[in-house]
Amino acid sequence: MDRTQLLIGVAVALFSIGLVGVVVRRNVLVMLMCMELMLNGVNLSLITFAQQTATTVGAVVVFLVFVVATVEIALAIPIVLLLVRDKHTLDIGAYSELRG
Amino acid sequence: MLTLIVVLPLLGFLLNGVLATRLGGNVVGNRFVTVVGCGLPIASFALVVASCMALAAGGYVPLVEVAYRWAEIGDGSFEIAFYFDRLAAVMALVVTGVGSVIHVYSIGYMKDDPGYGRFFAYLNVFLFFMLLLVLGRSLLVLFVGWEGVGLASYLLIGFWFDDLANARAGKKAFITNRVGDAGFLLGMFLLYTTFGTLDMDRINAAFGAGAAPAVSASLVGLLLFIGATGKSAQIPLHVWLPDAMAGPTPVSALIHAATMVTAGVYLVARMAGVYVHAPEASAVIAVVGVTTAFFAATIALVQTDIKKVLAYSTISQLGFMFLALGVGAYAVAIFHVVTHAFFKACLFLGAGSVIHALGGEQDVRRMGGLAKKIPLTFWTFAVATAAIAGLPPLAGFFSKDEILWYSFASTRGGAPWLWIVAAATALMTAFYMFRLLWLTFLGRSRMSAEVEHHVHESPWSMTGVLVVLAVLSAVGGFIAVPHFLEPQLALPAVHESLHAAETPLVVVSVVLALAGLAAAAFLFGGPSERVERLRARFAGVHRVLSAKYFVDELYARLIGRPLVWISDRVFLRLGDRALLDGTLHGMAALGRGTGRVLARIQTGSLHLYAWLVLAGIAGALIWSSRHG
Amino acid sequence: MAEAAVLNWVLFLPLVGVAALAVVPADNGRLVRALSFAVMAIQLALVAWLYTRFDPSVGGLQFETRLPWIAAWGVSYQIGLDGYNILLVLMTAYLGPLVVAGAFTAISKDVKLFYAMVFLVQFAMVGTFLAQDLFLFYVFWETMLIPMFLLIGIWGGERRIYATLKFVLYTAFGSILMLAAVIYLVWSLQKTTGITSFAFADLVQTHLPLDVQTILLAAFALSFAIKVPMAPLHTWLPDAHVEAPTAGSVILAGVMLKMGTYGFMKLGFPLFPDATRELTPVLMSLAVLSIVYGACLALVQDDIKKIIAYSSISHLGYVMLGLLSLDLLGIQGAVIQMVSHGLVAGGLFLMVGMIYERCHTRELAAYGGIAKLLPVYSVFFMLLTLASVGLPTTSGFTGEFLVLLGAFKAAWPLHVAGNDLPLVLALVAVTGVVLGALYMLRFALGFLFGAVHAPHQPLADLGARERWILGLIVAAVFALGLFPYEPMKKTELAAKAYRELIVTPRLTARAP
Amino acid sequence: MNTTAVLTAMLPEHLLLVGLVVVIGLEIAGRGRRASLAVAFVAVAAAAIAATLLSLDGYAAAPFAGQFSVDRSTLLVKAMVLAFALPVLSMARDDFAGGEFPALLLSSLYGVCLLQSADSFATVFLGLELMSLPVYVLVLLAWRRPQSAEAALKYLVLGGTATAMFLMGASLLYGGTGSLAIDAFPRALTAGDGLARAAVVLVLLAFFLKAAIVPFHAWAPDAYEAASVPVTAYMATIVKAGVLLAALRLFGRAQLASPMLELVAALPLASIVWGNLAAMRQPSLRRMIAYSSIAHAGYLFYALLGDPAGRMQSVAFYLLAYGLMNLLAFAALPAADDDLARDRLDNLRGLFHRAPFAALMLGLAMLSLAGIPPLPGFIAKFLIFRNVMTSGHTLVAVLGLVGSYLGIYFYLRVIQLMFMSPDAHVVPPNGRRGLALGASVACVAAALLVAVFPGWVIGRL
Amino acid sequence: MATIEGLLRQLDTLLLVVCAFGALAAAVTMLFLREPMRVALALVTSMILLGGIYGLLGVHFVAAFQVLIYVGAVMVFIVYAIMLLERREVEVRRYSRLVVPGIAGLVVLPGAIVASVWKPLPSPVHELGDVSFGIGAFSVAFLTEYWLLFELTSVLLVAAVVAAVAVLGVGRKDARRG
Repeated sequence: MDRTQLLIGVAVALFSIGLVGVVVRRNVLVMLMCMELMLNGVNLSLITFAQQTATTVGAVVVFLVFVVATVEIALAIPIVLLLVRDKHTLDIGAYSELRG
Repeated sequence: MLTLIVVLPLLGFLLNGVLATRLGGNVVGNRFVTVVGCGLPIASFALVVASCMALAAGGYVPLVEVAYRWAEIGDGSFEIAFYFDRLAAVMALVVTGVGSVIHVYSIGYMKDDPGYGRFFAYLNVFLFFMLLLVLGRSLLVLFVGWEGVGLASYLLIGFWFDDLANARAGKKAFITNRVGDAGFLLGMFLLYTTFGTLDMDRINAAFGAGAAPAVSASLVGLLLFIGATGKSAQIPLHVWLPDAMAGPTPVSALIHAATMVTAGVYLVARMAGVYVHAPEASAVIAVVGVTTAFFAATIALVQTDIKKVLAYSTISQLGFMFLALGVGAYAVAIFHVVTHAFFKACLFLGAGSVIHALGGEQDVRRMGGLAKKIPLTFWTFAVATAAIAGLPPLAGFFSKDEILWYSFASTRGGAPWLWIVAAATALMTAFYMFRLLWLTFLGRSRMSAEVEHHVHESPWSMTGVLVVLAVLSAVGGFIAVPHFLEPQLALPAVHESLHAAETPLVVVSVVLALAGLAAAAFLFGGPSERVERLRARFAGVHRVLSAKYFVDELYARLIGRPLVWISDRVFLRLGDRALLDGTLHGMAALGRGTGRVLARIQTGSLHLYAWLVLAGIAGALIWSSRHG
Repeated sequence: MAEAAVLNWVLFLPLVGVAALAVVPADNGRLVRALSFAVMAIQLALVAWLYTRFDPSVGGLQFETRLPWIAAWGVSYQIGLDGYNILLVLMTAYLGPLVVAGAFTAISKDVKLFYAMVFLVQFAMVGTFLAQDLFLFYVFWETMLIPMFLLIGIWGGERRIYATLKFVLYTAFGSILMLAAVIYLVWSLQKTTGITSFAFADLVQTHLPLDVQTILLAAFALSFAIKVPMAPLHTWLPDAHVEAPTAGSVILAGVMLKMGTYGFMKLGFPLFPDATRELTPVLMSLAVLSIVYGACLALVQDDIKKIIAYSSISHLGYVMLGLLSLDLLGIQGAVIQMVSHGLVAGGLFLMVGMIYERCHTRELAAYGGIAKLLPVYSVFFMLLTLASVGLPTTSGFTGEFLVLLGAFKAAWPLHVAGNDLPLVLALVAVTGVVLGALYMLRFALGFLFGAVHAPHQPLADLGARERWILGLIVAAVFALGLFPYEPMKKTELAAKAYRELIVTPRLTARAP
Repeated sequence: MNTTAVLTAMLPEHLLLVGLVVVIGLEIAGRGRRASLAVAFVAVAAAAIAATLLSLDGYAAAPFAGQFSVDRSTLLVKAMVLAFALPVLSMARDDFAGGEFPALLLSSLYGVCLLQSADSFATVFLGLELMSLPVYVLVLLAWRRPQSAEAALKYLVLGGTATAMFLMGASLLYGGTGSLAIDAFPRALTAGDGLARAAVVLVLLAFFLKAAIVPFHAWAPDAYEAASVPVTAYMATIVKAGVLLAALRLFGRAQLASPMLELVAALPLASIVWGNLAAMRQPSLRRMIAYSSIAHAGYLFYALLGDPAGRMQSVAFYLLAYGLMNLLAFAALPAADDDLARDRLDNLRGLFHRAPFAALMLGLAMLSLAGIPPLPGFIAKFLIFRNVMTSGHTLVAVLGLVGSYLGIYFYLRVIQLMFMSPDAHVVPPNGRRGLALGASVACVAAALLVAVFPGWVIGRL
Repeated sequence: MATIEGLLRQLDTLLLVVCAFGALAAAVTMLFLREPMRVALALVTSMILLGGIYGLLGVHFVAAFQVLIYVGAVMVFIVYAIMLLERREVEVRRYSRLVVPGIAGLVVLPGAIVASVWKPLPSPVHELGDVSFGIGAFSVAFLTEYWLLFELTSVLLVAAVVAAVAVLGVGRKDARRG
């Protein structure tokens, strides 16, 4: 097992853990962090492949991902604030009024 | 000219039907109705006579007149054409002649009826269809008339429709006829399929050509005969005629005695060309005919409604005619049609006169001793009775005697046992007719006082007609119809060996007639306990007879109720509602249910949504790594 | 060429009517009614003129218009008159004004919308008959649904929602499968011959293997059989009829049901002749089943509209029988029977509507002795009843007689050859004649005769308008019964062509 | 790269950008009440016109090699999408006062346009984000009830997941081919190795999620219901169009092979059935539209089964018909003081007697969405299913048609409520609806054009 | 000398492995820690370790960005949010009802991806970490070849700002409504 496989494995694992985290954790903030984790996984694999193929574009995309990740959090946190102001809890379970 | 014969009554129908009913707002009075309603039939009678002249002048070459082409499909062509030969001439004369006098009779009879115009309209339309039937060249035209007269009788039976019973009787008549017509249709189809034409002269010719016909004549014959049984009230389709007496009496006389019911006879005679090649069919006809004659006569023995008695006697007489047809004596059958038209019309009109006189009373048990009060009616009625009973030298004697003779001796299926049954029937005929005569006119009166008070002789328009018909039924026998028809409808050969028996048989039949007379005189002329004793002795038989052998009940049990039951329970409830709609609603419910379930999956929990995504990805990846 | 233009006018006149209605003030009921009637009358006049101009000695299309519509798929706007549709178009146009006039007093709610919907239905129906391009046909075929959906759903009886949904969903299901079949058919034509076209003329050239033909025919047949309707696909009809307003019932019974039989005649059978010949026993049995089944059910109904509805099932069974008999007599009879049933059933529904306006009930038991109360009404009713029973001199007789004769004529040789099924079916069909008389006279008996009783007495007899409507229908009925020669000449060549198309095998070994 | 090429090629985007800047300027200047909407309208209209003209001119250029390129068809679809935005803007006046809505709409539109001419995954990625991020906020912007925030969060989290999936796929592809250009994608589609396949699957599923295909659809109903009418309209038409066209840009070129094929056949079919069935008993109009849009996404992805030549055409035509009718439905929807009341289907009872025109328009829209002839929806469906069948997937096509049959009922239900049910006694508010009326008229006119001359329209696409 | 080279390389690899598994471990703990704050710390750890990996791979500037943007900006943001909300935080149960299927997914999903990815991973053109392009090369590429992306990022940021402002505005409106 060479480094690439190792890193890709880790990357995939991070991605999956992030997704699973969104599924299993109840705390909204934790879920957001898990989303971030997913993006980190993506980043890792991008960098690995950039190294692998000796091209810069991967790194460029990683840079874009940074930006997007930041923006998503920057939007998510205020929304969470709104939610909490209404329900006084971070438990996502409390936010399932739209259904059917 | 032939077309005109047919069209005139139609014209009368249209005029009266539109102007003299509420459809046109009753714009014309009864006088107009009378003139149109009677004038036009008489006119067409005149035309018929004229046509006969023409026929004779033309050396009896059939006159053919094409009105127009109804349809032309592929190589098949259907024309509305009229055909006038000896047979048609005889029938047309009877129809228009008797028809006209009955129209005249109706003037008096229906005088005060609110539906005067409607009545004459119906009578005219009946005449129109009857003439179509008689003069039609092709079976199609005949069938049009055939159904048409059925319609007319339906309307006339139900003429007084306020009483549902009358309307129901009309419906019964129509339906029963329809059953027969189904057979008739099949016969037509078979003929058309085989010969590519429905013109009866052509078909007869085709069979006559001898070249082994492509289809069994007997099959055709039987199918057509089914139609005939319907129209001419033969077993098993005889049930409608007695109920048909619900109509006004002139109707009974015209349609249900003189003309329409003989259409079946006419049909068979008209298709003689087929039947001469159809011994099996002929045999069936003979048997059915004689059976009908016998049973109808037995029923007639115990009926107490004056018109019912006449109705069953009509059925019985028709049976005689079919017997004649069955043994190949077509001309004789037609002969009997003619004479029967005379005396039966006379009888019915006489009965009508009686009913008219008694203000609607029809039960002979509440009559009696009318002879003195309405003598003219009585005498005419008596003559007609004698005629039907077959007393020489009255009309009935000749025709019935020839029928008996051929049923005995014809080489085309004549047989002694046929003669025996027929003779027995003749005996009964004489008996019940004289019974009727006695109960109605002789003996002491059994009427309630005030009825008796009102009894009066009918107006001349009715009695005159009675006289005419009485005369005809007296001398009608001397019109040698069979000889007139001989060239067209040859009489069957008789077994040489039996020639000797001819005279004895005549004697026997006369004796039988007299015996019937005597028996009636003995039973009903004397004190009534004789009858009582007899009835007591044969109580069971009496019940069966007066219940008409329970045929109506039987049909209801076997056909009517099961049909309704199946339609309602099996088809409607089980089929439509349970199975078909059930499936439908089931599927609809399934869809709705699924929708509800799917909507419930949408719990609103983000976890679930995310998990769906996760599962989706995993599933898709696994699938794709497995395949391809 | 003028005729072609007129034909287009005939087709689009109802749309013009809709446009006109859109601008008319809604409160002015008289104007709305007059306008609607005028439009329909003009349409009838135009059609009548075309009928006279129609040359029976020319086979195929006349007054044809063909314009590319969706060129990429070979879809074209192609309409024209031929022997198949001329009588039906004439009948549709003939019923139009009567339907409109019949609704003058019956409809007081949303009058404008009502007549607009009637116009749309008329447009779609005429279009369906005239269309000579499968895509166009399908478009019109489906377009019919929606205005009918509204007609029943808005102006119908108590259970109208159920009835109308049942009607639409039932019909739409057939249409969906038909659509699939249409696509497949066109595709296979494209593959086998390279022609991309929806024109009937081209489509009848397709050569398909038997199994494909069978499947496609099944898809088409399902859709058509639902419209006809043939038992056992008929259950939508009684509900739709009972709940629909009079005009709706008249359109439904008068014209829309003919769509199914016309579809079979024009498309279903000619497109897949081999499959048709294969399936004839099944289809014929279904046809006869419908005859008897419908009649038996009509016998036990106590809702007068339902009686007529079920009688329609029975009568259209004759049409199918005639079409399947493949005998000229039968085919011609079927065409006449279509028209006849349109007139008779339409007339009867109109009459039911008239009595309903007066008495507000459809219970047969509620009536009796109408002949005493409404003599004129009863006269017309009797005439139409007799026509429905198929009494000679009425159109009903012409149709039934020819159909049965044709069926028998076709069946007899087969019977001689040893195949008895057709003959048996023909015999059973003949019993339908008796059953028909049975249920119609039962109806007339309880309705017209007997002791007088009816709700909301005293009743006013028919007014002039109603007399005119019924008079015209009855006149047509008798005209068709006494003088069918002319109309049948117009359709003869088409009938022959239809027969040819089906009896000539058109199989191919290789699948497309 | 020469400046003119950049300016012309990206003219629509630039116009949108200008509009955005102006709107923000107005906001900062604090006088962005009504004006900002007008500005946005003008900007979008200008962009649409520009795109149309360029497309008619047959303009094609690639100012940023390998990142961004335009040609006739891309410009045309841009024009279409931008044109869709006009009704959305004109029906937004009652719901949105401030400048946020136009600003967000403009930036989102910018993303949509970008998607249409993206040549590398990086650009696609940015386009997707740029399209979605503002919508997350738009969902809760009207802020009529706290649930909006909940919906927005759900949408955001799942949208983020979609982004992550897309990037993961892209990165794997990158690893395989060493480039992120989408020209490499068709090869990957047909390539057999697992890496490429996994990549393709992840990308496809990302698009499925954005377009709400079962089982990735769950966010849609909540988001649609919580959003206000214009936003729902925007999501249902323009976002969907953007996603679909982008997906087409990736998947549209090559013939699909086995594993992909089943995915593209099965999941859309599932969402056709699911959407149509789930929509049956919805009490909320927007939620019903959401499910219907799920079903329509299914039909749209069906187009990928057809042969490559016709895909663009069929999808574009479908989006045109579908978008027009959806917009018509929302534009014709009568106003109400209470958003919830406006959203409740029951309040449409007897609408025909209150507002005949609105009822007729809504009815038309429903029928067309149900795919009933002769309305455009039918021709669109026909086009798609025809392509599917003619490329040999008969069974799939038939199943799809049957699935579409399931949908007829709930569309008819709306008509039934409006025309056949007794009046709901809702007091109509006295809001001026001139703009919305104009919008609906425009939609109807366009729809009629499409219905009467479909051949002409198809020829242009 | 060579030995030192080799030793360094060994060390390099060792560090890489350590970082990788460290990041992984930190990520896994995120699933189980109760306190959001601790989760945040775990995330930070894993991020820093990733940054380390980047560094070891020679992409130093990305590593820098990783630390700066993520740890510096995002996580601080999150941590603020946590601290802001913790106070009024009532007891939050840790796991959702779907914990079991979720954990199952933890096994299945990476399995699925790795299974399909593992085999065909391209064999390295050259050993990882050899090509190390510094900020220079990167920024050049960024400003020439990927200029468009740069512009677009700016648009994105503008949109993001507007969006954030809008949300805050909504919050204000909500507060006013009470």
